[in-house]
Amino acid sequence: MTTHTAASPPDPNNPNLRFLEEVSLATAGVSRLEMCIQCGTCGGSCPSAADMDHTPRMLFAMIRAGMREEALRSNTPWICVSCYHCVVRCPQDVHIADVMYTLKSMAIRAKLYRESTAPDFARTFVDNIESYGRSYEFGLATRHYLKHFPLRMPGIAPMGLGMLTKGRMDIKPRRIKGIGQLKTILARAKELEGVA
Amino acid sequence: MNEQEQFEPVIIGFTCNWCSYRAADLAGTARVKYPPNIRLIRLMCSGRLDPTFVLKALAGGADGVLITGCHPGECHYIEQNYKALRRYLLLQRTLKQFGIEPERVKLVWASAAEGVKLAEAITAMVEEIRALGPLNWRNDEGRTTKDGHPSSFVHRPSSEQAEVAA
Amino acid sequence: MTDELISQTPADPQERIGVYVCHCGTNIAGVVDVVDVAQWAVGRLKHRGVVIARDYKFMCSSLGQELIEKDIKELGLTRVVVAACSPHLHEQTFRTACQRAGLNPYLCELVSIREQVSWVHTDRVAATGKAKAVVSGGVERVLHHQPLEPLHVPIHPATLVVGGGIAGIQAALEIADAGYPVYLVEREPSIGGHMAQFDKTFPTLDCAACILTPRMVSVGTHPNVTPLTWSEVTKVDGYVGNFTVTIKKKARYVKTELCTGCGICQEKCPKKVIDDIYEAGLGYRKAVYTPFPQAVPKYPVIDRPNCTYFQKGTCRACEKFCPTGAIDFTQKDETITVPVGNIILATGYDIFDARRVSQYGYGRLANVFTSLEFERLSNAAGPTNGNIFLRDGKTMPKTVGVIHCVGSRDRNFNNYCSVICCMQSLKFAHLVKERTGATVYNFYIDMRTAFKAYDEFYQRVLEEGTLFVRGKVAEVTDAVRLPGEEDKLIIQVEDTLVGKQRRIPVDMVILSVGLEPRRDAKAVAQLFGISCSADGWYIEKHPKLDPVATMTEGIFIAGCNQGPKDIPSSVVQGAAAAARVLGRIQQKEIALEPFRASVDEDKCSGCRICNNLCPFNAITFHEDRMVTEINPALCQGCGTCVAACPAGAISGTGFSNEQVLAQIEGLLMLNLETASEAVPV
Amino acid sequence: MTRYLYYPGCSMESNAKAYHESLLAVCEPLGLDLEEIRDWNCCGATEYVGISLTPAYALIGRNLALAAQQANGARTVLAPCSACYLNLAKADHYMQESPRLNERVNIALAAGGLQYRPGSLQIRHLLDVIIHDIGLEAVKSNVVRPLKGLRVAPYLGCMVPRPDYEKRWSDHEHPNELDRLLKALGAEVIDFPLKTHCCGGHMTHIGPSTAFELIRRLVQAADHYKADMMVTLCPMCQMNIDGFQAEMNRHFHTNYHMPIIFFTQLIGLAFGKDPNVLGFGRELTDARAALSKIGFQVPEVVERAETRAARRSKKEGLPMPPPLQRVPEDEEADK
Repeated sequence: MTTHTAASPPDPNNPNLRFLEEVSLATAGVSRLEMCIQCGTCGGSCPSAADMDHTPRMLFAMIRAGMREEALRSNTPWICVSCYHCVVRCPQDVHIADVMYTLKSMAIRAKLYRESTAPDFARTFVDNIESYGRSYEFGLATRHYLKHFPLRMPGIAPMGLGMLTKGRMDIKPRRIKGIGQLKTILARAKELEGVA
Repeated sequence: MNEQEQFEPVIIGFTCNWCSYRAADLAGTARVKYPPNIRLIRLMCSGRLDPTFVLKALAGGADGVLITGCHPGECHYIEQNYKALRRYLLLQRTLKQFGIEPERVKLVWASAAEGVKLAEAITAMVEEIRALGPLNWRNDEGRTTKDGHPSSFVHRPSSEQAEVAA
Repeated sequence: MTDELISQTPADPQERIGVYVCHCGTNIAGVVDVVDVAQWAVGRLKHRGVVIARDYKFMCSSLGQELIEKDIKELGLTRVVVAACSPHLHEQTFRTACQRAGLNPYLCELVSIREQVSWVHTDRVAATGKAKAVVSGGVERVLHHQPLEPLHVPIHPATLVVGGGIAGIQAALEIADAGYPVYLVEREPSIGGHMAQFDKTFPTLDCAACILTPRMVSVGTHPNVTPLTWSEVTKVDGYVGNFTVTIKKKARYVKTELCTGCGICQEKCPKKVIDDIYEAGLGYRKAVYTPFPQAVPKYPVIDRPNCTYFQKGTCRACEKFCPTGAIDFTQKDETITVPVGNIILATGYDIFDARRVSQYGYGRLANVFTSLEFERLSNAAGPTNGNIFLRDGKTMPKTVGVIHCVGSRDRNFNNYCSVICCMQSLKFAHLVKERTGATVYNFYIDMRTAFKAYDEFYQRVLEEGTLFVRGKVAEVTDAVRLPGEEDKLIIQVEDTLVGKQRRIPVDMVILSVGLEPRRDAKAVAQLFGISCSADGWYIEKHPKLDPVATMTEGIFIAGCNQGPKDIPSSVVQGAAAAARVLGRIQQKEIALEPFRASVDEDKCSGCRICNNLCPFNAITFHEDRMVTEINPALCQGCGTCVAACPAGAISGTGFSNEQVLAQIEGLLMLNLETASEAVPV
Repeated sequence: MTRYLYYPGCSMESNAKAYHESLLAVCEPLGLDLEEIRDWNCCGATEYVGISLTPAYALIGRNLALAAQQANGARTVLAPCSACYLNLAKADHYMQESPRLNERVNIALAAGGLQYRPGSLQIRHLLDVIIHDIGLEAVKSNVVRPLKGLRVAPYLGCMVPRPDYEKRWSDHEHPNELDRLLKALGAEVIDFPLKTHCCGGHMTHIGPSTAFELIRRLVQAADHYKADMMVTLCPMCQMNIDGFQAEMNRHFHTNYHMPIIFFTQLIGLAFGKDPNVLGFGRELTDARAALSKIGFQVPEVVERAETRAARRSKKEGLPMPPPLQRVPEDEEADK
């Protein structure tokens, strides 16, 4: 697949001009990002667009323009709720949701996204999985809400209590038997990804 | 002949007058580059492809044969390319029986607009055949060259150059 | 098969071959050592009959051609090989040159060393080597060429036009006006096509009926035109100049010789049917009907599956009230055959089924309309008498959204641009404004207003205050989210020029749906022996230089069956196809390339393997003699039967087995190996 | 009984226990033989892929590898949770599409002594299996207590009908499968326009105001259509709409009360199962009032005016286009 960065003067020393290609390569499957015709189907379909810094379409234009920093600082990928409305409606079959995941991981690595709630939530969630092999809602919720939403605690406490009393939340984590095997697999995967 | 020298396969390509020959023309007009190892023959339709042609080419020293035609459903003779497809599949089986790698014969659909695609297919095929090595399958009726190598002359543009110069 | 494998090209030193290598300025000479190629040809291919080889700056120039002519005359050349550009460019040029010098034109072979050598390779040595192989292939092949004469077939002066829309009407009128007979076949009860459904036509806003009806009348009453409505072509036999077409005339159940078109039967018929075709499903007709008042011909038809008498055995209201006794329930379908020389297909298009884009709610949300429905709404002869009303049939919308590109430019549906939608959407905006004063939004991806006076129309609609939003609409919903959205349709879209998502409440949504090939386009293509693209559009002989001819001689296409287009372009194509046909008719006969297959009856074993292979029905089997015969006028020269014949009884001129096998040998330069033994160099 | 490899996913053991319990209760009458994948791990939800690609797919890959090992003839992995279903399906799909990803995931798996050949399993959602393998006829034949009078809003959420790699659903926007199933159970099903809209996903935890707005839209629309309850097939959707409804109401100063339960719970009721084994009562937004309509003992009867949206008479105005044929004729006739 060939991808081209848009109009900017060709400067082989400017890595930002390869940004689109870079994003494309880091995405699962074929991203088709270079096929975007800027029609706005994604931005129109997005249920959370109102809270985004940029609509997905604008973000793609920025990627094309090589605006690496601005793109990775955008809150847009973090507001994406993975509803896949844009994905199935996109007239060019761009794999928008997957590109959003790619941008999140690139932003984490480049340490460019300033807001910490979303990355922290993801990190804690993943840490739990890496330790137990299963998600651990009680641990996740208590840790996350104490750190990021202390003011929500009074409001959310009855719900948490309800979840506990109605048997919908375990206080202790569940651990899979093959956690050692899983850890080995994930360690190797991280090596391959270069994030070990 | 130097063993280290890169093996240059010879490939005969069959094209149809309406799509793939025009694709080859388009590759030219657009100056798309591909290796010179392929030599094309124009037929009116891929349906004209007699399996004999392919066997003749392989027996005569070609290392591979590329069959090309209009995309299924776009044949200018309505549906004759489907017949080419059927013959191609049959041919692959026959080749296997002869002990020839079926990958030496390829079928590629290329519309008149797909010059780049055709060029890419040719490039890929040359590399594949290069990896397979020389075929050396031919009937030998008085065909060996002076150095005793059955296909050296045909295969090596460089040695051919030398011979002409001589 | 084995025979041919071991057979060596018979050397035919009797032939005298000239080889001409073109420099094409530096186009070829820049990469290929043309001088070396020429010297090599005359040196190494001498034993193959090459008596002269020349290189020249531009072989196709008149001086270059004269060089060949001179050699033919002075050196007595019997074969010519030109190594230059693609045969698709200059094959005819060099054939004509040979002919001028008295050599049969088919004894000339043009091989490409430009498109297939110098333009695609960079290594001079390798490119020169390949050029030699290509020349050698040409020399071997030309040895097996035979002198051929073009085929001449007479042209029947009548023409069949299939499809009575504006393209077909135009074509029929042009030919009829020139004095030749035309059969105009239309499967609906009236000619007129989609254009008859429209209200206004862009960009001039002429009333469609006002400009179309006179044409319909002219073609319907023209002494040279036989209109065959309510009819379909069922079979096509024969070949260019001499087709025999079988046409089914469906029973009208109305004696046309008695009917005066008074319309009383339609008034009295008790059975109301939703009119899916002419009224786009938005209005009703009766079981006996003419689709619209200006229909040509004026005679109605009885729609048998919906007629109470035919279904239940009683009623006959139409018969009772008909003042001239024209109703005839006993009529049967009738089949006629007509001889024609040429055929023009103007079979039109279908519209994209908007229900497939489920997020736009068509079919679920009442006030979402398609463009064709809107044409009927705004048409004074339509179900609302030209009032633009909501689906309730009485409320005028205060806000209207027009959505462009519905089903077009979308990989989920059709990837192509439907060409007419931008202009039709602008027309709708104008009509809504003019008739209702409503606020109109147009939602577009790109505004495509190419062609004369189109962009000016866009300017005019801008001036009128239509609000344009650049963005492909994401969804149309009736789910209320914000105040002010109650009882509205909400259009949710990213206004891409603002960079924000907007929700725009409207009363009516018009979907500007794209054009698609007719649902039966492939079957029709097969019937006439022409080809379709994967989408289903008919393929023209050349996309630029031969847009109305097809690969099948004598069959032409016009209008939207070749791809989406507007009325002016359809009319142009109708006229162009007519001009091509008239040219044929006036020549009285046509010369065909003599590349045809023929059967050697002595070799034919009567196995019939080839019988079903021919897509042009050129092959017939003679039971009496147990041999197969190929009709040279029907044969298009594809060669499939040649390749299939197990007895080798079929040969194809121009592309014979000998020619191709020899070319293979030449390309592999097998002939060089025996050079020293065969003929002393 | 048809055997399926069963991937429950973390939610089924915790917040979506009601889903799990009711599913197990209806397996037998539905003829489902579920064999749990041994020692399965979390699918990573929507979080892991946003951190790094290969580990996220290796995490899913372990489940696929375990399932393939255990397959023994069964090729279908059945997942009741939307996110799990999508993650498993997506990993299989992208490993087929991208040789690079496939290679990396398998190198990682090999470190744990596992391997997975993409395409060797079919990943399917529970609803798909019920509709297409079991069939509505079989469902109907088990209905002993039709849910007559219960007005439900079918709610699928996002990740089951989209992106739909295998084209198993009738539509991405307005699929009819859940509607048809609920109709087969005898319920009154509204044409819920937001049936595949988003519940907010994990945004309830990271961007609450964004999430509350999405929850409000759904609850408001269901209320607008006078639904007694929403019916879902996704643990995340249930959790957000059920658990966060109170907080959402406080956020917007609204007073909605829209219960949401799992479709398997309704299947159980219609099949005459004891409500106590179907996980009722675990919901935080009380569903008792709604259930009282179909004859369950509840403390107090909540009256609900049966005011339907006025329908346009068929004869009036201009005709509508017929629906695109997606539902088999015979089923339509049953309505």
